[in-house]
Amino acid sequence: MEKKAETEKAVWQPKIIAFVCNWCTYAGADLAGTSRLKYDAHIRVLRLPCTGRIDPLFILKAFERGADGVLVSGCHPGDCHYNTGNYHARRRWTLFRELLEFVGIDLQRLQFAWVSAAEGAKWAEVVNAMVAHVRELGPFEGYHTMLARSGQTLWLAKAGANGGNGSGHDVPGTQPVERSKEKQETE
Amino acid sequence: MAEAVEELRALARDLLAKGTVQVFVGYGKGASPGRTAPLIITSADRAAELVWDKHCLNNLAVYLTRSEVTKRGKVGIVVKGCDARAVTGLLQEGQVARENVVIVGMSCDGMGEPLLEACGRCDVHTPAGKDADAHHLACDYVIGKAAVPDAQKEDEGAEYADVARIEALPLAERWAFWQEQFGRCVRCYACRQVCPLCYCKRCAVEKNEPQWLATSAHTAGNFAWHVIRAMHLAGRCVGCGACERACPQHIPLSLLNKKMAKAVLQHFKYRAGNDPTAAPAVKTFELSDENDYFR
Amino acid sequence: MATIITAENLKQLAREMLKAGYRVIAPAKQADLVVFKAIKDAQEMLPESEYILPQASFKEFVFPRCECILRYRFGEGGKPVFESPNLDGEPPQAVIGCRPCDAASLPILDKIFGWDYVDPFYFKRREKTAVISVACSRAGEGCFCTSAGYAPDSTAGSDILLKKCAGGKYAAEVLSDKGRQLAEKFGSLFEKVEATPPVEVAGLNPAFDVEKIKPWLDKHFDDPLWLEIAARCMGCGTCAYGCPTCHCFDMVDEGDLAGGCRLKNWDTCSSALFTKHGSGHNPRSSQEQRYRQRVLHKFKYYLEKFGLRACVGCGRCTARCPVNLDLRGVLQTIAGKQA
Amino acid sequence: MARIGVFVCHCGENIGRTVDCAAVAAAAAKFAGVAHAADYRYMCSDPGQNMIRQAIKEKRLTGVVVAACSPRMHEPTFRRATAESGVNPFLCEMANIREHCSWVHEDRGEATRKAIDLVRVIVEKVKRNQPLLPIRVPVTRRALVIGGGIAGMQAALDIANGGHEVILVEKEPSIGGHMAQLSETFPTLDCSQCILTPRMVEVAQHPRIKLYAYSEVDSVKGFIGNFEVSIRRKATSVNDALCTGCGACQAACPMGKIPSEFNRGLGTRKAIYSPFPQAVPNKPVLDQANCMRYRAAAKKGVPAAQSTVCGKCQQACPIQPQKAVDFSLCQDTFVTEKVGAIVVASGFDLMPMSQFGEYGYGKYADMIDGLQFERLASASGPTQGAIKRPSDGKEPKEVVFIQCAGSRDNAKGCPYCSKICCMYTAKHTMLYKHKVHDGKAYVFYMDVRAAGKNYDEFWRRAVEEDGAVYLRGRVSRIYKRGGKLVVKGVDTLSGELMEIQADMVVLATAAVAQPGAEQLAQRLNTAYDMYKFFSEAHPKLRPVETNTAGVFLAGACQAPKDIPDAVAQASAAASKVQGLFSSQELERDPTIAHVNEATCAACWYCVDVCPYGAIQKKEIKDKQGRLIKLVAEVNEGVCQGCGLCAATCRSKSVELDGFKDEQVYAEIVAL
Repeated sequence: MEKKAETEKAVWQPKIIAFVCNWCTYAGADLAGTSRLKYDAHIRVLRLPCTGRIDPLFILKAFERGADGVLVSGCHPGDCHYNTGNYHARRRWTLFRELLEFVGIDLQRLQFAWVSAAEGAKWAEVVNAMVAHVRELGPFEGYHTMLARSGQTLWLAKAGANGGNGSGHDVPGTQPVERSKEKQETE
Repeated sequence: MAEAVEELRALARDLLAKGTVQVFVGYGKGASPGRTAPLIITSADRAAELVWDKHCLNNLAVYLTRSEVTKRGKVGIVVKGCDARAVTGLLQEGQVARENVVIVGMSCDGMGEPLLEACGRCDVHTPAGKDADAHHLACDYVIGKAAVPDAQKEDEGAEYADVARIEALPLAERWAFWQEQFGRCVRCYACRQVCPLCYCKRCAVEKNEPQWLATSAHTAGNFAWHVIRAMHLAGRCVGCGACERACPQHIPLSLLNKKMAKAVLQHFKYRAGNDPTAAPAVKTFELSDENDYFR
Repeated sequence: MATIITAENLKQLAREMLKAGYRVIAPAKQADLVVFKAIKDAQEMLPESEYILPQASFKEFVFPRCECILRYRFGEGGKPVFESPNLDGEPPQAVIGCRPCDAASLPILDKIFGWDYVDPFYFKRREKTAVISVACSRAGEGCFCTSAGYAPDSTAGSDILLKKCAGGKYAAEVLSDKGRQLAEKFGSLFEKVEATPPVEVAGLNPAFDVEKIKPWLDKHFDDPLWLEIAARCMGCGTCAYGCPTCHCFDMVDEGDLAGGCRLKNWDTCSSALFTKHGSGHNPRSSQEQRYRQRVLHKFKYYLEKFGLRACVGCGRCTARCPVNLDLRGVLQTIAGKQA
Repeated sequence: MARIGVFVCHCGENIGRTVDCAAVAAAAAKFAGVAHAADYRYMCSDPGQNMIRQAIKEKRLTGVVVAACSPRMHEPTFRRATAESGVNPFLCEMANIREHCSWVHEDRGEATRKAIDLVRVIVEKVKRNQPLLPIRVPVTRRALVIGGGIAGMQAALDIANGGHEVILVEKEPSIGGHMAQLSETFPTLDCSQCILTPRMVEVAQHPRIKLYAYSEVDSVKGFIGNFEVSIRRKATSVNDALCTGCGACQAACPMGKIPSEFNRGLGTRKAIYSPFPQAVPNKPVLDQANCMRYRAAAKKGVPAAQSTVCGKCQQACPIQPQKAVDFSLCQDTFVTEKVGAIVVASGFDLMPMSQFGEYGYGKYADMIDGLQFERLASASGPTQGAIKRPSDGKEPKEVVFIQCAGSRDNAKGCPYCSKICCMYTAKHTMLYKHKVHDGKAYVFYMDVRAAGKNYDEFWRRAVEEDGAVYLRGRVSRIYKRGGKLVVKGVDTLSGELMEIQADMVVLATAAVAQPGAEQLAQRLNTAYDMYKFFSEAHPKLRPVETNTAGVFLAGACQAPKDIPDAVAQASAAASKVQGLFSSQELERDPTIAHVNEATCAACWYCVDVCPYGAIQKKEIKDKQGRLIKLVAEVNEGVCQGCGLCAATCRSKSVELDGFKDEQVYAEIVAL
């Protein structure tokens, strides 16, 4: 409960989810730790074996979870633990980026980096730069509005809060508060 | 067209009568003037029901992966030059065995009244016949010769002008545009069902452990659905436009697919459905692929 | 005595209803389509002469394509706390300008939603909905209401039925209490005349004898005709989602570790997934079986259970179908067969 | 219902200073499915591990989450502790709250919140973890070595001496490879054949080595521990079982003008021949293309056995009553061998001289490559070791050696260094000077790369003791004038234009991949680089393995190498093979992919993207044996668990154990 009180008091902080490969970037992030390099805390790392394992579905789901930014990172080209995983992944991302930009997403919110196991400092830099970019852009209002409109309450983020949020209209029944207001106005 | 239709009927009659094929897929009369409907026949005496006119819009290649058709035996199928690209895609992905299908290419002066926009840019009015090289799909029969000359190869700018119009919008307007479009989707999945390349036995949206893509027809679910569908068709969509024509909500789905086709062409120099021997762009890579966006 | 309303006053009615807090649902333009829309301005409402049938029926206003029927969250100790959406706050709504076929779908839907369990979500909306339909003065290419047992001026489901008269006027037939209340509340817009003026109602010859359908269906569950007509069916939901009477739905939960919603989503029997069992077995494994189900449900099972057919003859399924699978034609073929 | 135990480690002060570990444990205790949560100063210590063991037993835990350091550090520790308490080790995972949290953040509140998030993510994952059992693959403890050069022989001997059977396949009639062609070897100038031939004999006589000379690998099926190799034995027209290698047939053969491959065209051989006197096996092979009888028979369209043309070799054969020369042995035959591991030692080749337009496309007889020089200098060579130039047999008095002919040259498509040329060129100058005392040796070089034990000393000896003239620069042109080859170049150190009237020119042509290396790599389903050299699994850490499990590399097939490097790598590969053969079964990490056969659409995208060729097509048949459909199938022995297939699959029909969609989904949703 102390956590909740703190969250509510705090100003907005970006929520950034990172998908990283086990062999390079995860180890690079470990090295950043071992080297006691400091970086922004608003990043949550999910470990996968290879960038090749990262499906665009993961990224969309991260945004659906209210992420303000998503970072994807793995081995440098030529260094993939599985030889070619990152090359295939790179093709995937080249297209995915184009598509997301086409539907109106700022690509500052979806960033890519090659960070090797030796690049602890680069990892810290990449995270700080990403967080800074997203701070500049602010909360991902567009996506959040879409989620609210779709009745996609981020229950976890609001754990303990009563009921839903937003003023959605795609899914009737998800917004008790808004509806009752509407009722008062009409009567 | 009158001569062509007679030739087509005679051919279909012959193929069915001789048992070369057990089922023939072509176009038949529609429920209303100005429409045709796919016609699937199994006996030679119904060959007379085949039609060939300005309204043969459907891409029949979709039936090549349907058990309702294939379970009846070897298939004869009518394709336009553009539809042949979808057949090419199916061959490339192992969905159709060339020896199990007799392909009847119909020369075509363009479909629709008024003429479909894509037909104005057509460069395959007459499908390739048996003399085609290994890098083109060779129809077993080609009926007629198109009266309309093939369009000159245009620059990518003209080809993707509609995509460029959206690209030119500021980010926020693009977002708003697609929010409105996706918001209308009712998830009837007509886009997927009519797509020749959407042959999966189980669609990603149908996997419920976990349910990555919401099945609910709200904007967020629709957004994810259409984005992932475009990704799954990237480098595979042959641009037949069947999805957009099928959409009861008139969502400009072709725009998404064309955007991906443009990206694939720009980045990977690949066009889907051109060459049955080519490796699809999304399952290969080059060491020299674009790398600039990686920090 | 008869009641008349002018086209101008019909628009005024929409305006005044909007002002009074109604949700007004009327045919309106959406890009190149005519659709039923909750209009914000009476100007959006299309004059009756500009459409025959909107792209889909107005059923989504009584049976939304996606609706939350339960909210839950996990409280202290992981105990779920449930909350049911309250529809009392929904505004009253009026459908203005729909056709009698669409209106006729409401009594059909009432049956399924009020059968063994009275669906509060449907009926709350239904009760709040008034229907002011306009009889057809011309028939569309795909129309077959007269074959389905209805007519261009059927009264079923309408609270007020308007029929076109000369001079941009409509004769208003008030059919229910709800209609009467409306006619009173907005009485100034209606005009009383001595006798009903001559009205224009479309003539439409029946395409087949609907009474012959069920007897054939009763005996031909397994018939080669099904594959012949339905091998081309694509298995999408365009027919069902445009249909005024299709009512199948799916239930899904969307949420996270802390809570979520249970949603009621449209579904369609055309989809392979519709009947697929958890085991992987699918009793309707091929498309002709699914199409057969659609026809049987509408013209046999529903009739047996509720005494009504689940089809009003609007013809939307055929018009919207990507492969132009023609229900009217199929029924014609069946009616022409010896049962 | 899951009963997860969460154990939060303070790591002394390392975590505890920045993260409120007690608060993390308290928060975790409230997560759904968490049955136990505790924090402790050092989870990895014995008391810490005991806490876990005890809690598993007492609280009947179904999963363990240790919030501590990086899983790369202590995951094995905690998985072992979990397994010791009877819970499958794969039901234990770590949340990294040290390297990824306490060490990189300063604000205690932020760090604690992040730690709670990270624990929640892993708890949600572990709830969906499934017990995994190590995959056991039976191992056929026999090895195949491809290539009978020094690397292949070394690998074969090491494996065989380790107690395992070896199949050695050599495409030439004799083993020995390029080393057999060498005169002397650097940096000791000891005689190549003297050190090589005992090895060759050892191979031939080894009870556990089965040698297939004049044979090639035709196809390879299977996977690590279980390969099935089909070997093409090229027709020799000689019955090996009878032949004693007496050489009578060779002497009798009237076809005397066939250029000898072994002598790189500087000498001749017969149509029936052994490439060199010490050949192993010492059995001749008959070259059908150059045999009068075969040619005549082919013209008439009859089998050679029925022809009466020539036949001198057969007549000369002293074996009675059945001759060892047998014209009915005219068809290639195939043998199949089952092996558990494969060592590729297929070697290298030299860039052909025809590639050098600026040097006359190799048309000048007195311009030779390094291996030809070796043959000239060799006592067993065509000149019995006398340095005589090929055109007129005169002793060359001025010889120009050109290094980096093709190597480090992008224009020749060969930007890499061939590694051996600096040293062998130095050796050549010395051999030359030792034999032609009044001769002059010039060397054009770009750099001298002599990084090896005694290497730098060696080339300096060439300069200082034997007076080789080293000119730093490139040769722009070579043309013929009179009896001389005019070599034009520049000495970049003095800036002088050089023109040397040479009697002979020796090009140190680039070492390139063997012709056919690409096809061999494809047969083995292993990767090769843009120069067709075989790719190692990791350039530093797995230099003798390939990305195909069970296939190892030795020698110059991987990159140009000198003899000590090739031998070292061969022994390394052999020790890898012996490691693999150390038990009957191979135990593999079970985090591999699986295909859902019910939903697979058979588009084969997974098959094509798999870096290991681990996915194959599988036929699904009904009870009557009729084919219903094809689906993709993952080979457990080959899959390395990258998950590329899972992400590529559009219908989400491929799942990767340990990182299943359900697990990843739960992790994301936990945020």
